[in-house]
Amino acid sequence: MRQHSMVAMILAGGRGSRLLELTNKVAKPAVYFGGKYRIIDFPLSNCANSNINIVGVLTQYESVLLNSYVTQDQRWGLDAKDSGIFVLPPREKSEGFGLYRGTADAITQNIDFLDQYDPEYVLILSGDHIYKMDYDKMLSDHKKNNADITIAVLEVPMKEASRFGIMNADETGRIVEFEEKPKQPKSNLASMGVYIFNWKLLRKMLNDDVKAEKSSHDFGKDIIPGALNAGKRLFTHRFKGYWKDVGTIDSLWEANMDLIYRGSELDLSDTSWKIYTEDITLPSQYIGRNATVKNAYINQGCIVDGHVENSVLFTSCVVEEGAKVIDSVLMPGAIVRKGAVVRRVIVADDVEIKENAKVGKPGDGEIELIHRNVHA
Amino acid sequence: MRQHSMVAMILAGGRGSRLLELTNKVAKPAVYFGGKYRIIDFPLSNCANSNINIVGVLTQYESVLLNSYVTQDQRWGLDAKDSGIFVLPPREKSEGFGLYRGTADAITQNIDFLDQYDPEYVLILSGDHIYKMDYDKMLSDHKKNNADITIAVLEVPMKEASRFGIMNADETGRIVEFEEKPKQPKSNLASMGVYIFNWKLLRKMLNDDVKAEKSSHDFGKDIIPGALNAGKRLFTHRFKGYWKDVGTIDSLWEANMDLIYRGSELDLSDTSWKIYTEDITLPSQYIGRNATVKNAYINQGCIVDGHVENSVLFTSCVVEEGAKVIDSVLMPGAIVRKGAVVRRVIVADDVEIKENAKVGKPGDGEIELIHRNVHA
Amino acid sequence: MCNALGIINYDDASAYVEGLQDYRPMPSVSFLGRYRLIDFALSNMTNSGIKHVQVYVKSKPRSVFEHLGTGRQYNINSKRGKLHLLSGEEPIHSEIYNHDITAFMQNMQFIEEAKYPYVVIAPSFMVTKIDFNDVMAAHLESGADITVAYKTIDNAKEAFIGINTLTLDRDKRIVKFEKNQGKFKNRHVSLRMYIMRKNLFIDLVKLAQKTSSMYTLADIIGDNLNTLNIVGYNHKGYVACINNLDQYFKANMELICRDKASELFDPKWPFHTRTNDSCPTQYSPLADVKFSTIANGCFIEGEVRNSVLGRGVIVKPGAVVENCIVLPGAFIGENARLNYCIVDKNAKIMHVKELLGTPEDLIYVKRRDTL
Amino acid sequence: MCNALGIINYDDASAYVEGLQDYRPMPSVSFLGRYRLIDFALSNMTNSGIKHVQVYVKSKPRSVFEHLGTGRQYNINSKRGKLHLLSGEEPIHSEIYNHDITAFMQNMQFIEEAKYPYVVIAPSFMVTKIDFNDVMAAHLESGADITVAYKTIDNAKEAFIGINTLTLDRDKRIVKFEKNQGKFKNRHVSLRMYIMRKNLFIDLVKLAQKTSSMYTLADIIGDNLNTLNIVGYNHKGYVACINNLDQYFKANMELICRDKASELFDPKWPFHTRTNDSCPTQYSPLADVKFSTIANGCFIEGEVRNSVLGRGVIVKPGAVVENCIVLPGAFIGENARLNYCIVDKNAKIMHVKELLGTPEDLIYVKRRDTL
Repeated sequence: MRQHSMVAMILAGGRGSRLLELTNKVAKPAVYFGGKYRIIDFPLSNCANSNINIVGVLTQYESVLLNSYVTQDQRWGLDAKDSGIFVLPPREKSEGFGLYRGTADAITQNIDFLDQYDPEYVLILSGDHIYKMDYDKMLSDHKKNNADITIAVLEVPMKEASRFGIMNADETGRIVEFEEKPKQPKSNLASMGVYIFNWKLLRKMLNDDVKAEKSSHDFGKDIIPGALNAGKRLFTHRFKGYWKDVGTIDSLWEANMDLIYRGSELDLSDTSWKIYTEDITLPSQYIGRNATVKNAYINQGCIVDGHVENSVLFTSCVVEEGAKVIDSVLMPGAIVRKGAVVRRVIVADDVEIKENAKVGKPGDGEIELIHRNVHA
Repeated sequence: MRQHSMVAMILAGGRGSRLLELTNKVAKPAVYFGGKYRIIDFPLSNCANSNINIVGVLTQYESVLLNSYVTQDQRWGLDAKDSGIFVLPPREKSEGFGLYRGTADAITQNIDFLDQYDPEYVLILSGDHIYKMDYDKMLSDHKKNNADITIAVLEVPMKEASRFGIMNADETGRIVEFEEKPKQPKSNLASMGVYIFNWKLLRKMLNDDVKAEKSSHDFGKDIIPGALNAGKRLFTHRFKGYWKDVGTIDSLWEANMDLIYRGSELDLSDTSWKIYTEDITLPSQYIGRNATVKNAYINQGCIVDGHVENSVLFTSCVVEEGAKVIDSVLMPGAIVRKGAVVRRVIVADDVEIKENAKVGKPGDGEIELIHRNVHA
Repeated sequence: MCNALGIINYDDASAYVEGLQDYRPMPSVSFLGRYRLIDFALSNMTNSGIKHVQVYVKSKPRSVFEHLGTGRQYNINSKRGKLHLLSGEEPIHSEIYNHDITAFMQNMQFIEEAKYPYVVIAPSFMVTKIDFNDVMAAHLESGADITVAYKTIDNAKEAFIGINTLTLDRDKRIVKFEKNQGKFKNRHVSLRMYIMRKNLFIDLVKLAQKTSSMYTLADIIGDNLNTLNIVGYNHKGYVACINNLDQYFKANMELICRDKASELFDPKWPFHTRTNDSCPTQYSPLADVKFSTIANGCFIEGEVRNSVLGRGVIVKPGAVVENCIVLPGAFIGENARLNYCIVDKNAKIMHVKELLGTPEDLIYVKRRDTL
Repeated sequence: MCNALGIINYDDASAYVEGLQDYRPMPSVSFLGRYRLIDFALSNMTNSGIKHVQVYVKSKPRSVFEHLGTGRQYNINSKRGKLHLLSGEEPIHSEIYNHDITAFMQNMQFIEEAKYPYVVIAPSFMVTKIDFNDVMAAHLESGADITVAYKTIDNAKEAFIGINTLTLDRDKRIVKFEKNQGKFKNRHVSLRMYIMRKNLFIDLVKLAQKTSSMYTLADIIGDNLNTLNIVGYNHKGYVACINNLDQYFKANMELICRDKASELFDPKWPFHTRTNDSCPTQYSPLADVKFSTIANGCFIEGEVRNSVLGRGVIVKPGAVVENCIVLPGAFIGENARLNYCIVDKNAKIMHVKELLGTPEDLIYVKRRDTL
């Protein structure tokens, strides 16, 4: 069946500890973003919109919520007969039990899963990134270039290039060199951690890698350089548009703020490339008689009777009369009581800012995460 | 929502090593049974038919196939908005990683999963057993008895009772004593490993058990005896009907044979309690000009032009002209070529019995498992 | 409540929302920005544990089919349960014969085959939260042949016009049905929700057909007040009877208010609907919104007061939307002023700058119209 | 093939399966024991990668709605793709106006809104395996305005009666359409499958309506052989044109044969259908079955020869079923002898002991009948 010519594998095992208490009980891909979404909605929706039917999600750390979240594959339309989202945690085998030792090892341990579908191509994704991308177009490039491996790249400012894995490509887009976080970058094309592999080749490389004693079993450190050295055909696929790795509280806040300007590159109102997420059974948002709402991004179920400005309100937040929410992100169920003032913070889900309490401060300092109730 | 007043947890981590090569690459609950089913279809279908919407499946050993199988929850109708089948393997937590150390520990490690649904009752099941049971009726009993724990029991022949966990109950059904494999059984009411717990009580018992150093973290060995000692209200729920634990090749063969007599207690043609399974896209079975088919149970996609007698043929088996299949079970895709004779065996999936080859022998000896192609 | 077949009955001539209903049958009329009317009746049934629901659709079934799908979003198990959409399968020679009894007769086979001893019947135009387990419990306790849910109202002069009022004796037995002509203020009004044994229901349907080819279910129940023990069930709580455009408007408006809304919306009793995967609503620096209910996916740069906005509505700078119901996908252009309007789906107010209705004289803008 | 809207067209007057179709429209006619006719057309489309399919249903849409559901079993992604069931939304004044052009006009909005440059049109009564990617490739290569799939047959005297035959010039351009009257043996016959730009399709539909209110799509295409470049695509492989009861019978019978069946059934090109969760079929010690196709869930204690048995058919001891099509759920009682019969769904042969038809004179037993 041509249905499964490309299977996607999403690496979603990361802990994301720089997101502090937000990842205490959930893995990073399950962290909330954008008023109603979780981060992993982006790669999953991209897959659905790119006509990919089979998606494996490789989990490891605190995955109960993530597992039960992605398993509901109808959210992304991936519930047709020959479609599905499959959670792939480490498991016990007759030869014993092993955690995933690296990104490549996570795929190696699931070769049997991929063999079930016998795809021609495997798409490797990260569960941590926010972007809209048509993987089908990338696959067209891959085929056109007769490539062994295609790596999605994005232009970054030259001065930031040394924070990324940098691809040096010739004029045809063929990669001639790969440098992980180079001190003197030769180009500004950064790898997005999105790879298309010919499955037969990848299968062989993984089976070799698992035996290599010095390998750290990582795509960026071992598999890609190895393929380059072996003279394989590696090509870049240029991505233009919004892309963000929300690794810290600051960058998570920033990415949310990016949304409140219509005309933002990440336009979530574009119906030709919808981002799908959990279907919430709640009435529409209510804006009260005393509310002032300016420059805000607000989701269903919210009740706003106070002042909301430059802020993102997730599902079911409450901002009472006289309360002020400025330059902030309120995660689902957050409550800001009468007279409270909230500024430049992320309020974690179900946290309550009690009457007349004040959190955060103006200016341009670091963004604070409020993860416990705050009293005046 | 009253939807989730009872959540089911299916223990499906067992390896089932007495099923030999059948469980080399799949966990026991995923082993084939009954012409088109897998063993775990039975508890899952029972749940769906008993109006249970949320089912957790606790996996550990070789679970890729089992995970991707049960995740397709539309097979059991459990794909409504607030329904779902959730795979729960061991996972990494901030305090480290641990395999499931026992049946009770598997639940303990998923208390957070259960807390998401906050059920009143938790139903604990095994993924290894073949039977049709209305858990809703069992729950009615549980409520009527105002019980803390209800245990489904079945009458076994007295002489076999010493192989089971035996419940000694008073005339009201209240359990006064529990004996694991007693040498001198006082009753013939054997535990089926099907428990209903009040979730609050179980939650507390599990949290205590995890700290108990001597505990083996097992329902039968620790939790149930502990609850009895603590004076909790434990009641039996009498089950009548077909029940089988297919732990060995012989018992798996027997259970399959039980099906070829209509009027068998396990009537799979009863449309009021259907067993749901994978939806296979294949045409109907074909019985050829030279076929003789007597006393057989044959699934869609089979092509039979030889002699089939007292046998169960799974999906897509082929029995060529002049071949004989007697007293046997052919698992999906098994092929019996011209002139071959197959007797008293289980032929594993996709195995081919080549032309004129002979496997198995008449009589009443042990059933052989044919797991590799056989030449004449 | 696994022992009852749910039946969502035809809207009939007494319920008609002008304008809106030209494009869709009653069950798919948009309500409160993100719902369709049928969401309430169907969620009440599935939340009550009813597994098998038949929805009777009078005409133009397409929109209902697409909205309901297989019923998954209402928690109907696709294997054990069933959502059955039924409409007249035979051509109807005249609209006067197109009523509930005809539809039941034409689909009698499916009613007979359903293996439940009871039926629970409800219409799609009564917006309320009701647990049919409670009605069933009352039904079993009273030993009635039929239990009819009713509500005691004090605005019968304006609302529930054309709906039967009940006269009850002291045992709650219904002794008289009378159409509400709007003459009195305080009445007990039927919610057109019935519980009875399925066999009795079938008998009544057949009897109705024999009696007159224009008889409805309500008619035949009315005929049998003496022969059957028909008892009222007093349903408390919010009910909106959406049987004309004014009541449609009024119900939308009054549910903006949190106090009213909280009588209908209870987190433990969710009203399900089909998701549209809209993003959150965006308020520009120019937005000025007060006392309104706003669905997802809107982009608001203008002023909105005392209004209900459906999914994906766009309000451009300088526009003023007051006392309006704006259905999904509508566009309110720059500087347009709307008051007391109902703007249907995907309509565009581009060129006209003023649409000023009054509470007595609402302006209705047609679906996909560009003004 | 993500650039085409799929349209499964009305059956029209040239396709009518007597008896069976009284109870259901063409798309839901049972075929080969476990399929419905529409499974073939729809699977061909979704297997070809078409994401959005409109199915036009002439009348009695309920059974089609229930069979297809949301299209999930045909691999239509419920978010990105769409299965749209359409039927005439307006009352049709006379059956002669109830044809495909009327239906397209009434649903023009949905055709216009679909964002695909091409349309792929196919009927539900042609049973075949066809990859529309191949047809599209030929269409693009030839530069034709319309590509019409056809088949070259040598049994035009019996089959494809009433279907258009084509005359092709040496460039495969179609120069003439002519109804097959059964006069000749060897013909090129239209499969009523068309590929063209959506805009051209819309223009043709509008033109047809202007030309005559009885014009069909085939008519208007026939009118434009000179003005448009209309090219044939020679489809090889098995095709059964199920446009009357004899052809229905013949197709079922000939597909018992493995060689024929393997021309249609290819593991890489699955025909999807709605599962019924039937258990495997059981053969008793008394069963005697040869050269037959048997669906799941049957229980066979009698003799079956050269027959097609649907799901859940019961054949009691002593019964003999020969050259028959037995539809799902039928019951063949003890010692009943059936030859050349079509037994419709859930019919019961209890009291009658012989039903002996002939190849020329098939016996049809009505749905749910007890004989």
